[in-house]
Amino acid sequence: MKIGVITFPGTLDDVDAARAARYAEAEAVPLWHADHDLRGVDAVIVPGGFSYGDYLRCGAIAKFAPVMTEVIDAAKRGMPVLGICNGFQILCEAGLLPGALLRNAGLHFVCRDQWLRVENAGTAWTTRYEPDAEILVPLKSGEGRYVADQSTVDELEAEGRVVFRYVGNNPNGSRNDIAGVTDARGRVVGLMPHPEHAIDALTGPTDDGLGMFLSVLDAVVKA
Amino acid sequence: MTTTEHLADTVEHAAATPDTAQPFRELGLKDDEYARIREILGRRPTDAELAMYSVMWSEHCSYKSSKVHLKYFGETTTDEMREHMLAGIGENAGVVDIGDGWAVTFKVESHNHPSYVEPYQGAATGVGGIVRDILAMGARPLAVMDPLRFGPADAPDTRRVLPGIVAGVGGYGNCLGLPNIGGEVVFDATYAGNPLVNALCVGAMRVEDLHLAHASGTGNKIILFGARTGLDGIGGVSVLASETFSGDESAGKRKKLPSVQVGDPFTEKVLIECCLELFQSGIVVGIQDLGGAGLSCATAELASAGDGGMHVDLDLVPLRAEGMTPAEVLSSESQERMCAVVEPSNVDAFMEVCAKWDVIATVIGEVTDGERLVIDWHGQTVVDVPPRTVAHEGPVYHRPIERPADQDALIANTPDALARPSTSDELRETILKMIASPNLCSRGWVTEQYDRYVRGNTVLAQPNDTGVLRIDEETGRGIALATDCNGRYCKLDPYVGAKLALAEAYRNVAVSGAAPLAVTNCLNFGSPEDPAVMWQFEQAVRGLADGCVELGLPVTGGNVSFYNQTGSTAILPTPVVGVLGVIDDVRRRLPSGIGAEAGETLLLLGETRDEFGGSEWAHVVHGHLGGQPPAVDLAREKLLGEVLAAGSRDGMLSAAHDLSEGGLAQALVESCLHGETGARVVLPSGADPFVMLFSESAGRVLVAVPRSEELRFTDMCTVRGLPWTKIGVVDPDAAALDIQDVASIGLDELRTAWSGTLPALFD
Amino acid sequence: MARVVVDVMPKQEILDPQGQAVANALPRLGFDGVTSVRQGKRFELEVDDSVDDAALAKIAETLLANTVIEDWTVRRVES
Amino acid sequence: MARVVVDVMPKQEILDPQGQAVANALPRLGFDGVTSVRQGKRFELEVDDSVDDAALAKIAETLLANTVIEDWTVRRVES
Ligand SMILES: Nc1ncnc2c1ncn2[C@@H]1O[C@H](COP(=O)(O)OP(=O)(O)O)[C@@H](O)[C@H]1O
Ligand SMILES: [Mg+2]
Repeated sequence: MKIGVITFPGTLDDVDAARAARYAEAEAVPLWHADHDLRGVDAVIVPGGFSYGDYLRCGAIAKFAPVMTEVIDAAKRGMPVLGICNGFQILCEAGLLPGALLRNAGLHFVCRDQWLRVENAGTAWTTRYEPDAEILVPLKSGEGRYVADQSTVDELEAEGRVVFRYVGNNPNGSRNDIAGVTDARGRVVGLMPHPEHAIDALTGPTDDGLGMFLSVLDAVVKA
Repeated sequence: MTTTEHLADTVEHAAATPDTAQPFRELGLKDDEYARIREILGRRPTDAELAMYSVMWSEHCSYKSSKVHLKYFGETTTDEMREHMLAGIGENAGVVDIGDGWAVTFKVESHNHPSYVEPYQGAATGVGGIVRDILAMGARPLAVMDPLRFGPADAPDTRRVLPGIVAGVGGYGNCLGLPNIGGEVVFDATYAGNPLVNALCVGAMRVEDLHLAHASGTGNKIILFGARTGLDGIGGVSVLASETFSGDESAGKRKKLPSVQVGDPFTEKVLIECCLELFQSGIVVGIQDLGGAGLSCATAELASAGDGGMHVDLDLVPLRAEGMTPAEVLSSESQERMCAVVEPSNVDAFMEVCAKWDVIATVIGEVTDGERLVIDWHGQTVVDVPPRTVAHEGPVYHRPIERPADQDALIANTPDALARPSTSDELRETILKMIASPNLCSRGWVTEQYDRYVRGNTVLAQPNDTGVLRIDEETGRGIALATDCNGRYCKLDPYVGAKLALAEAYRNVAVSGAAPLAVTNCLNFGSPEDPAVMWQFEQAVRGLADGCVELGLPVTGGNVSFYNQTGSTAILPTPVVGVLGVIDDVRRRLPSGIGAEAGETLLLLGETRDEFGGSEWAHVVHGHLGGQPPAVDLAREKLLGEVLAAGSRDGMLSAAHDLSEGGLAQALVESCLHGETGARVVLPSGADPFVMLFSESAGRVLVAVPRSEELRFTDMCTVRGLPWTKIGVVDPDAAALDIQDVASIGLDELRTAWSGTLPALFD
Repeated sequence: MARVVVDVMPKQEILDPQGQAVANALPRLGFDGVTSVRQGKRFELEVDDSVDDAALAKIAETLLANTVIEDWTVRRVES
Repeated sequence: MARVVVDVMPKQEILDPQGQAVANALPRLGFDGVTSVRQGKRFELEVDDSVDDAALAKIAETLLANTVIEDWTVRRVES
């Protein structure tokens, strides 16, 4: 089982995503933004960071990278793709996921341990969780406020495509407390909080995030 | 643009026009300094040379007022203290061997004045600068810390300055992917108009990869890479841009530019990865960062550290602005630039790595076999100097030193007569007032803006006493870092105050279970031209150096920032001390939160005396500063450190929290809140509860001991001669901090008081 | 050569906390009478004559603005 | 009531990493001929008639722009 981890200029959490894949006993394969090549991976993680500095809009420039053309094609064929934080922003900009992420309502970068509810335990990245499980993972972002127009939000809710929701407090003003969403097939998932930073209680608040990387193993084996 | 404006002041021209008046005073040079430059060169300097000498001989770059005192660090460092040191004072940053083949490098630097002018960018570029220092050693930068000082928390100017500085530290560090693992936020009226922004960076490399920058090897190429060079940060030198030196902005000349630099963390992040790949592929002789004084500094330092001369062609420098003069190109402080020395056969490979990362790289010169640094522009020589005279042989001052006339009065004004709380109601109220005061309340408003998780190796960060990082994922070996300084103690007695700063940082490292290994510092003081300030400085340096000898730790580097004052009022003397420790397995680190196991015993290690001089209580409740600071006993601190390390190694401890500002009351409240658990405390019978709760005696730590280990641990303390007092138990069911006969305060009430202050002031 | 300005503003229905923060700060600073503030971006481009209006629209639409949340306008200005 | 636009741009001599990031991206996306990009902010204010030009200038200077690194212009637009 090979999980590809993309590095753009300015990507930061690629080492963490690769470590999380290894903790799940998958092989982590580095993917370079400038290559038109997914190197035979079975799933892709678009990690967090500040691709191209995020100066224009988070993810706006990264979506044009050569490797993203391949990711978009592969996602259309059903390959599991996970976008974390900046990766989520990139997937939205690239049109793989609906909506957009804007500046936090409080206007500050927020780094804190955040409770989430797993609202959809049926996606390629969430089958190892009990439905409605509550997990504690780090959130660290300045532009994490999820927005979409009303009909899109209604559709996401109706189809159960809200995968993670903030519990307790809404840290950034997201619509409907949305922390993460999935595409219509449940293969592409994006979320603002960082499951890859919660794989070991030594370095994270919990190991609650590991389930996502284990889930994708099942998804690939089954597919 | 007319051609005359491009006509530079060449060496030839300078030699032919000895009597041309030069604006050396506007550039901050004294008459005799200017005379010395003329003597060194045997002629008047060109504009470009004058620009170089004036920045390199500034207090900031030359350490001209502090040099004679800083020598004391070297003189007092023994071979034994140097045991783990791979590079020390004089290099970009100190380097120590932490074992398992790892070398760790760390340094703290000030960016105080730029952060007052433009808080966000000043703080951001402060972080950027210190990170490049670490990078230049060949290390991967791993984390940052930010000791900060501000004016009164409720002053209008603090509302302007603090949010900008915090956002700048976060904006730059977060975007670089460096976890922020600690720092300080301290408020005092003396910092109004002169906030302190100190930034620390730590990095690691394999021991064999240590790189010391120098330009040797005739024919080797000098490559400038990173951002383009623009007009930012030129400051005083910009007067050279105007023919008349009148500073007249309306004369159609270039306006006097702000000396503000704008940071581009994305470019720096890419530069980091690019440099590390260059080091890894072994294609560089050395890399030097460009910081204060820009190319002037980098070329002069590289050349004077090497064995030859250097020739640079300024026309090759990629520029961002049009019509820059050679003096401006040389002194621009544009950020995110580095300078490399590369063998000719490796230049192509070097360029390939830079292209991969989209980093602009340009050969701008080469190492020559002469002894001079020669810089050409438009085919003519504009600089021809012996590089050592620029970089290392600047002026040295023995500034007058005088103990302040009012020092005795300050000491005589003891806190003994201040009204103390005595009833349980008064004590309860004092606890709540103290934990909500700006210097003791939660720093969450600040630290929430910093990424502490990135790279996945942060084992402890806020709200713990120390930042702990895993360095080796296989062995679990890691480091611990803390910075501290109580400026009020230093004001009362700078010698003892500096030792106390060292003691606190040492203790903070020790409470994590790590063994302290090395020291860095950032000495923030007022004007060196004030003999009273020089006295504080001299005393602080001696105190810190003598303290390091007692603890057996080397000072591996540091930074001096003078002229921190508003009008004639200097800031509190603020020698920020950073201590680095090593922990062989980060899994045994100790957090500050109690309650990992129900029923843990709470022990107070050390002795509590009636010590309130310079205390937070005197400050918060009475606005008082006077008397003597707490006594310092470094032998005791060392013993405490050994006991904590042993306790952590043998699993005898489950949490530890150092006692400092605010005393035991503060430590108890924080330990409960961090651990989200209650506790029942019984103060020793016969002791004065006020003194027990609020005294700031040094050398004390609160520890939580699993019940099964209590006897073993207390026996060890007794055998080793470390006083201990059992003061209570952890009580997870209570949801309150219950101090018998004093007060029982619910955790919710404590948390509300402790965490409400900064949001109320700054949101 | 021509100078081009692209203005990008958050769509009306999207919450604009930055504009809001400015609007809230104004009365505190003694400025009354400002009833609404919205904050967007302004880009100033220098383009050579090969860049036609269609290309500019494409740049604005695909890169400078995210049309899910933002509206844009392009105009050439004399330089 | 009037609509007011305040444009805030980084000063010429100040590094503009945002504009630079866009300028660097354009050729990679197949857009040639854009020789420079600068990115600033655009504020749209609704103000009532009590707000005169002096007040607007003050608002721009003290709140909307950071004059250490930014220039600003104010203009009223018909609404
Ligand atoms: N400016 C800052 N940046 C990052 N961390 C900070 C900063 N200020 C304080 N902290 C962190 O907040 C916690 C509490 O700080 P403080 O009360 O000053 O600790 P102590 O009194 O133990 O030195 C520590 O973990 C400290 O490192
Ligand atoms: Mg402490």
